[in-house]
Amino acid sequence: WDEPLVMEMGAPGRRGQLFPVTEKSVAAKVGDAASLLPAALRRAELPVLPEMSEPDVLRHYLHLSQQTLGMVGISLFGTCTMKYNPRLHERLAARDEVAEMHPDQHPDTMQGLLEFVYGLDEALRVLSGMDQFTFQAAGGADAAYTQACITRAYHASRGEGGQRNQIITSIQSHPCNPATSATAGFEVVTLMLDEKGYPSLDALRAAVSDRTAALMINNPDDMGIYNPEIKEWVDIVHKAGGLCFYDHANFNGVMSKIRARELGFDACMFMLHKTFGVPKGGGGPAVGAYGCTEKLIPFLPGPLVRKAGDRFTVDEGGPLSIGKVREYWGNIHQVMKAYGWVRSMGAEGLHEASDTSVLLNNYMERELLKIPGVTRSHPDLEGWRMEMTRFSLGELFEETGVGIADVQNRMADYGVDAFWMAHEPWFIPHPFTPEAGEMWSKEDIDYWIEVLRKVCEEARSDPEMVKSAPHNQVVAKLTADNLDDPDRWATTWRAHLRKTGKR
Amino acid sequence: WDEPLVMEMGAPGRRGQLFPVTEKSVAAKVGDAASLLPAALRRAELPVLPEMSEPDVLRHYLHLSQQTLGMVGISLFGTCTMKYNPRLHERLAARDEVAEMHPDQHPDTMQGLLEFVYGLDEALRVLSGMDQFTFQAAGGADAAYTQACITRAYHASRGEGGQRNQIITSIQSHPCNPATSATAGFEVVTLMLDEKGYPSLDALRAAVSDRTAALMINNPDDMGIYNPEIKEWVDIVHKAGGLCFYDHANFNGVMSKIRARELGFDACMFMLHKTFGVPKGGGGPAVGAYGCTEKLIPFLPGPLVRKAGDRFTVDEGGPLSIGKVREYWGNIHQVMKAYGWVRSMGAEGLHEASDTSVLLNNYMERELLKIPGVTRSHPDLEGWRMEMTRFSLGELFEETGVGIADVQNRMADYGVDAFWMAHEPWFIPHPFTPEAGEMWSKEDIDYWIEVLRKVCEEARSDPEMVKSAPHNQVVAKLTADNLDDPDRWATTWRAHLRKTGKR
Amino acid sequence: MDSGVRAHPYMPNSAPGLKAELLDTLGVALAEELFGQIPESHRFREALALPPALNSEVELSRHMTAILSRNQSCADNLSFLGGGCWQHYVPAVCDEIVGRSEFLTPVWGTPSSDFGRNQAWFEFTSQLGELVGFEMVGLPVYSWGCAVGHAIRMAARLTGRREVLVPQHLDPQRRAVIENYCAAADPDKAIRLVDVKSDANGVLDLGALGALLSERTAAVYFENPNYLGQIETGAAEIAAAARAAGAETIVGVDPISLGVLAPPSSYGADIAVGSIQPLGIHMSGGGGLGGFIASRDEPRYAHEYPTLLNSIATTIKGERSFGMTLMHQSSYGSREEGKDWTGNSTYLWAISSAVYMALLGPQGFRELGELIVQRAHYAAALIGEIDGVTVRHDGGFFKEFVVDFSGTGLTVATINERLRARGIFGGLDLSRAFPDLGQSTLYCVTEIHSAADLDRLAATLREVCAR
Amino acid sequence: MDSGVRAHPYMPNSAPGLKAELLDTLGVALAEELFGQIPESHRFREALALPPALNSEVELSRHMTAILSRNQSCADNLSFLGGGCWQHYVPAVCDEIVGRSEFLTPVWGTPSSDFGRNQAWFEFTSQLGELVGFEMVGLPVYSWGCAVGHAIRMAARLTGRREVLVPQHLDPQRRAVIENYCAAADPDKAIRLVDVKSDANGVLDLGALGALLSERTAAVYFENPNYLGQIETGAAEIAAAARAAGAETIVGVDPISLGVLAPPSSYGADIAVGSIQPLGIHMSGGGGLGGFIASRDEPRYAHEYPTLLNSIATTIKGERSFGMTLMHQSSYGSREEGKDWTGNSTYLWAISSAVYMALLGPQGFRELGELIVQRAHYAAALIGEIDGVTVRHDGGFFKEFVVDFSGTGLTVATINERLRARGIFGGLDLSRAFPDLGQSTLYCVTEIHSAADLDRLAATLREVCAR
Repeated sequence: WDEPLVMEMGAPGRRGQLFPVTEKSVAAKVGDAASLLPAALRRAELPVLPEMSEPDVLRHYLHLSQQTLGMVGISLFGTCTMKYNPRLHERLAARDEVAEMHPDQHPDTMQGLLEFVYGLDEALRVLSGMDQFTFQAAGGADAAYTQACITRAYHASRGEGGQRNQIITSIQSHPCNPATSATAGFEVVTLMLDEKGYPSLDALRAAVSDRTAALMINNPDDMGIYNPEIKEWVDIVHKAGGLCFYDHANFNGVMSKIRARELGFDACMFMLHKTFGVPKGGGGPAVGAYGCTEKLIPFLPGPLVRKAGDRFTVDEGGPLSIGKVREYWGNIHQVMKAYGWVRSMGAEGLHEASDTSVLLNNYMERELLKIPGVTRSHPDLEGWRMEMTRFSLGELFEETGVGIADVQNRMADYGVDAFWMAHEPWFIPHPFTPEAGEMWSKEDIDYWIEVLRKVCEEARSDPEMVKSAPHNQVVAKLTADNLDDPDRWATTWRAHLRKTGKR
Repeated sequence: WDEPLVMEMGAPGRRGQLFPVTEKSVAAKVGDAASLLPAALRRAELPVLPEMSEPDVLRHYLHLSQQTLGMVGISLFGTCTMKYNPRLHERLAARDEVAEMHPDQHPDTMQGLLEFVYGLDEALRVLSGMDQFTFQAAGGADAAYTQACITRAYHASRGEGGQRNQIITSIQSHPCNPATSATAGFEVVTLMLDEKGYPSLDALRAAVSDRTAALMINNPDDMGIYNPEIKEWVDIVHKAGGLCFYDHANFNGVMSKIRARELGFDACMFMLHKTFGVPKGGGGPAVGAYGCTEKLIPFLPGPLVRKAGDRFTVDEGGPLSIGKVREYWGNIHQVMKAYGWVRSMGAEGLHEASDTSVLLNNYMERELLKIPGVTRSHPDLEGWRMEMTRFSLGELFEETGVGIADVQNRMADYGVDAFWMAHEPWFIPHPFTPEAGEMWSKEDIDYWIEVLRKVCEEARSDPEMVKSAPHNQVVAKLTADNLDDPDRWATTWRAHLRKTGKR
Repeated sequence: MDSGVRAHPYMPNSAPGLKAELLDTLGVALAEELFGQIPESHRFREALALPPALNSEVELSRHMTAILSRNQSCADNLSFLGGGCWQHYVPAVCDEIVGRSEFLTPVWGTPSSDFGRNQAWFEFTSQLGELVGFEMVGLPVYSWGCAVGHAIRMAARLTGRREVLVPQHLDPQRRAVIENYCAAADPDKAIRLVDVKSDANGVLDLGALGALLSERTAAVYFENPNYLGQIETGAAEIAAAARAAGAETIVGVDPISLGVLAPPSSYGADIAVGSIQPLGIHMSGGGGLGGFIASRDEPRYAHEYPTLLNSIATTIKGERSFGMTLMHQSSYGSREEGKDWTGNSTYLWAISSAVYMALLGPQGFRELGELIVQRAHYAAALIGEIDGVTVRHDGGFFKEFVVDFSGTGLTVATINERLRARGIFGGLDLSRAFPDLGQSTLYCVTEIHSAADLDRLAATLREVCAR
Repeated sequence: MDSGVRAHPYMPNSAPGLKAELLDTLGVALAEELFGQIPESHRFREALALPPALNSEVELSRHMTAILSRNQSCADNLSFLGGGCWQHYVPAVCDEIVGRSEFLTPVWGTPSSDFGRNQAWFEFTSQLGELVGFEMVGLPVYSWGCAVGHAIRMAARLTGRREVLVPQHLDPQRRAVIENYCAAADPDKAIRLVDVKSDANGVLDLGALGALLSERTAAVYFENPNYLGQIETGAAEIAAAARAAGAETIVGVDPISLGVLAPPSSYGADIAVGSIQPLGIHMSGGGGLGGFIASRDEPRYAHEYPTLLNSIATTIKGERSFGMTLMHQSSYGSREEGKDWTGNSTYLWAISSAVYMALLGPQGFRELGELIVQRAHYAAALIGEIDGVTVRHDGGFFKEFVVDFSGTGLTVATINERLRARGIFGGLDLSRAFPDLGQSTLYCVTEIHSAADLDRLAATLREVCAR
């Protein structure tokens, strides 16, 4: 489809949605609408929106959907596990008993939703060893922010609010950890990696002090490396008076194998849209499930669900609560889907999924490293990686000038959607981080490997072709034009028209 | 997607759907399944079906869906009005109150469905002047068959069963009219057209006799020609003792303008999947709404809905009823959608739709006839055509060797799905019959015209290219290999494997 | 915008300015002028007495939902209704796929533009062929009853004979459809149905069958499991006897049984028919019906199919594609000379069934069949323990079985009314159609009925049957 | 198949043979060996105390549906709850589009492979920009409250000031979120919220506001309509005063009002924020929330956005495409040096809103706005006629208004409980959050409430308020 922008479509007078004509009894009692609105605040000119019929709107967005590759192809988007999203859960979420629920309804009228919240809370407690979960955080980063806020409230409650203003993390942690810490008004102390792939205990010992508020760390990291000293880390931070937060974004490979509690953490976070089968929606609505031990429960944002007999009740949070990080319950319909996913998997299924994701990653690593030009981070580190491995195409680039983004673009031509490269900063050149997970068949994984092999060959035989990829997508790759130029960027059609002199 | 057949996919042991393990209490009481089945009738070898996981099945059929053009492009499939299918109705049909209804439930538990049936019946009575409708026929052809069965029963009830064994129709009627008549054991008398585009009154007078059981005729026909003598036709047949059935397949152009009753017909038929906004589903589930006057009501198949106070009751049909042409109520969920469509349109909307479909067709005709090589049937017939016009590309073929099927294939390259050519037999060479209807915007119609213009130009500049079209579809056109060769045809994978020596 | 006139959302050209523009192009003032072909005396000039338009979706949605709320569904109640439409579980993926706009809304295209849909259809016929054990499968017809009707007419054409033996205990709905397919305006063209009585085990009486077979017999039609739920243990004998008499054997099957029951091809059937509704299609008040016809892939049979036949084919580039074979013998190709007729059918359901069969696979069908057989027998066992209630046949059924309430002194109607008041839809009442069976009902048990459900049924029945 | 082990439907490689094959390839006997990096002392070796798996869809579906049946929805009841989540009608086309697998399930691709989604996002920002009258719109954030939090932080960075004036009557939920965004571990970094009181008309007291404005003021935040439903008639004066004090003006709007209400850009707002939930997104128990941030397209503002910014762009072939601008200033680009943070948000809802705005168009927004205003005032008029019940403000609201039950001698809790027993969810109880308003509730009336619904509400209220 050579699809126009919706702003360019339509014709005057067309309607895609009519509304009821105001009832005569209503109009008779209150008069016309204009008379009910303060003159100064009435809209003078109607917004410049398209005027389209319903079938035309539908068809336009059907076209755009078909122009989106996503999970219809193969997507091994690392650091953000791609999962099967059971369609049953979507059917359930479409029912009035979910879609048409107001979050402020009386608890007696939302016992079903509360049961899902409580049930998932129970399951995640089993999986983490924590004592209470909240699902208010509307994403993984928001859960990190929740931790930052709780850290703030915790130390304030102990009279150390002004003093403990540093949060320690590693350069390999997800950017949301330092970013949310900074937003919550902390100084961020970032530890660098040593040759083993994680910061040394000495570096940590040097970093802690009476200003230490918390440690926020993931393990394993995105390179598939597990820090075996993590218990010592937690001890060191605890002894310094700080809290320890476990960013469990990479939970998929270790589900049922390790728990935050046994490692000593005070809190942890799971991403329901990542590990628990909830669709990502191109970037949310998401849920960062935040769980903590007894000592932090008083600080949790409300509302929380409690069970009283066979009824569920609502606890709005006590005096120490941080209040809210987002209105209401969070993305509660996604909590329902995650609950369903856990129930369908059961303990054995979770165990199997973790096994499979690690097994497949190591299979992939073995096969990918056979491709000339592919290397991995920390090549000398022995043993199996976890559910991901950080690879590099630096050698290929040196040899051919074809970079990682070129390869990504070219792979899309084969129906393979983008891999994740690596979060900033990059430690190795031209990094890439595919994640096999448990939903892709061995055939899919073999196909993916084959596509990369082929593209690497193409990079040698016809580097220009790869550099100008994609060739089979809806549109070609972007120019190198500076999108950060204020005279060029345009996040709306009206800005674009002005900047290009068309309006 | 270079998509394999599902029969070629999967791996041993994969599962796409599990079922509950038989409860212990059940197994304890009845033993294992094998013991409950007669040994001789137990299946020896499992069926050779694919073994696939759920995400793989989903993805496979998503791929196939994306490889289907249909209404996602522009489809002016004539003689079978393409309509907008409101998505609201699909949401409603997915609700348990529709999807999980058994047709033999007690009427008290299906008052909602009965209300839709009754409500649509009422509306169609208004639109046709008939006295009762049934929706049991599962397609337009099935409604014609219903007529054939009722014709049989009607004459039998009057002691003329053996005698009245001829049904008269025109060569321009839809094939289902003669075909269902023949299936019901009638002789078919087919009238040829005269120069005005419809059979003459003389031809009809010559055809009727005391063997005449019924006339089955459409008007206007697919060429957009209205037979102004239709009232006389009905009179002649009635006087000869026959019934008159109005095949209202081409109702879209005359909705609200004419009715079966005023023309004198005893019965008529509407296609809900055609005129009344019900999705076609690539060929059903469909509904042929069959309506008749008082005198034929006793012959209708049951069940029928009656209203008693504010309750709806079920009438299974009396002693003269033809019984059933299809089990139960017919495609009752589609009846609901048609009801919703009529309610959303209202009298004014229906009037507007009829106006628009005729207006657009005449606009199209005007523009299409400007394209060199395009002619229309009965070129000298004056006046506006109805909602369709029968065109011909015979001149183009003479000039270029590019035939109508080639043009059809090439148009698909531009996102325009197939037009209908003409039902057999063809009166004019290389016919085509687009139908604009009311859902396509003027821009869509203009685009369609422009594509045809362009393809006609291509036929002159590069006929081979057009003849080898399509070029931008999933696959190329079929070879001229004889698909009717028993050594080649294969309606199943197992037949194909055997015939190609692979199994 | 013109005063008060609102464009209708379904009609882009109903925007007043646009319509005027089109009229101008044609040089007419009003659309009315375009209807000049229709004589004034034919015109209907009154206002259509329809209720006011609900052209706002918010109103329409509410109106429709309010009507729907007057239904009570088999999801809200515990239902044991079967007979010719069964409550099986429909996986969400089936709904997802048939709801895709690409499959839901089109009518017909070219083999290239409709490639994906045609492949899905081919996957339907291919998988169904594996279940029934036949190499030729047509695209679906309207229903099981219609499939039987067509198959009988095929047999009559194949044999030139006009008598068909059918079971005495046949679904009355299905039978009513078949009777229409067999009747003819010209009595010489009619096909006569002859009943074969059942024996004490609820299966065909082989002796009676043998006595009725003759050189007039075009076909023997029987079902497996039959309408009373029983498995026809004499299937092979019936087919052999029919063959010996020069008749065709047509077998009606519930395809969901074919993970555990032998395919009709294995015991001598010539043509298999049945319903596809159990294969991933919601009941929808009977809107989920669809029928199939399958046979050996021999020209003799192929040339009598009334259905569309979607064949694997090759493109000019050598790719695999799909196209219709033997189109000329359809009514589209030959009008009244065609084989019966065809038209819009239930092709969307073919796709749902294809998805269903692919999801289940061989192990799924086996597992499902075993589960159903066990649960059905469990239910029968519990019910049979109730005073005055008899399960007519001592096993040998698949998912349905006959329960006779004659011993309770109550009618089926009374019992079902009492059950309904307790949230249970009892079995199908057989007492009117088959007085020989007394106050009997046909109970249907599937994978949706847990042991707890069946326990509840038994307890409730015990309660409502008590004097 | 191994004895009794069934592959899980979500995991193609859990077929026993396949898993063994993979293990063989790696030369390990058990997957367990692959976890060698984890010290034994870290391992959790107990059985997970989870309930048994419901890995058959038929069981899972039933289990989930049974739980859901314990909810009572605003579809089954007549609800007047609003506040921060509103029951508007969601056109079926919106559901259809966001349910498409292509949009529903992916995470992120390249500008070429995700072209369609990026265009849909651009159509979201472009249409929302037309509604609010601003040229720069970010991709959505979690919620309105989060949008306000970010906007206030933007203003603080822009001005270098740390005090923000906010309305006294602000949604307590939204306020709780804002307070978190303004607090800081390091007290020097905190932003102080200062309340501006309302006047008798329920709008900001301009005198009080003027007195509070100072060179410390980073921004004035107000809403239009405000939390109590009133239209801020002094919007232009407030913005002018803020500007005079060197402060930014941040306006929170309900975008569904913008067919009839002036866009914030027109009365001097610098930054507009609000909820996108009313624009075609189901409430879903609060799961339908999403927030937006918009402003003039000036580098000064652009460089402070924490959101992703999806810009129109050009491909090497000159085609139109889309890409992210100013990515370096996000947390992905700059970790703790970035502007606040970003991550997964509510981007699927951006698509639903884009569809919604395209369906409505200018006339739809106008018509909808007029309908809501009229019905809300009608409801208020009826309610105001009930003895002891007062509508606090005499008009000047959009879709919500405050009803004070103090005169009935009953608490809001009691009244709402009585309403609930009659199938009505009464307005939001304001009595705890705003004791100054007495026994008040916030009633929300939208296009889903017909005149008959409002008549029923009034009649029922009259009944339950009677002594």
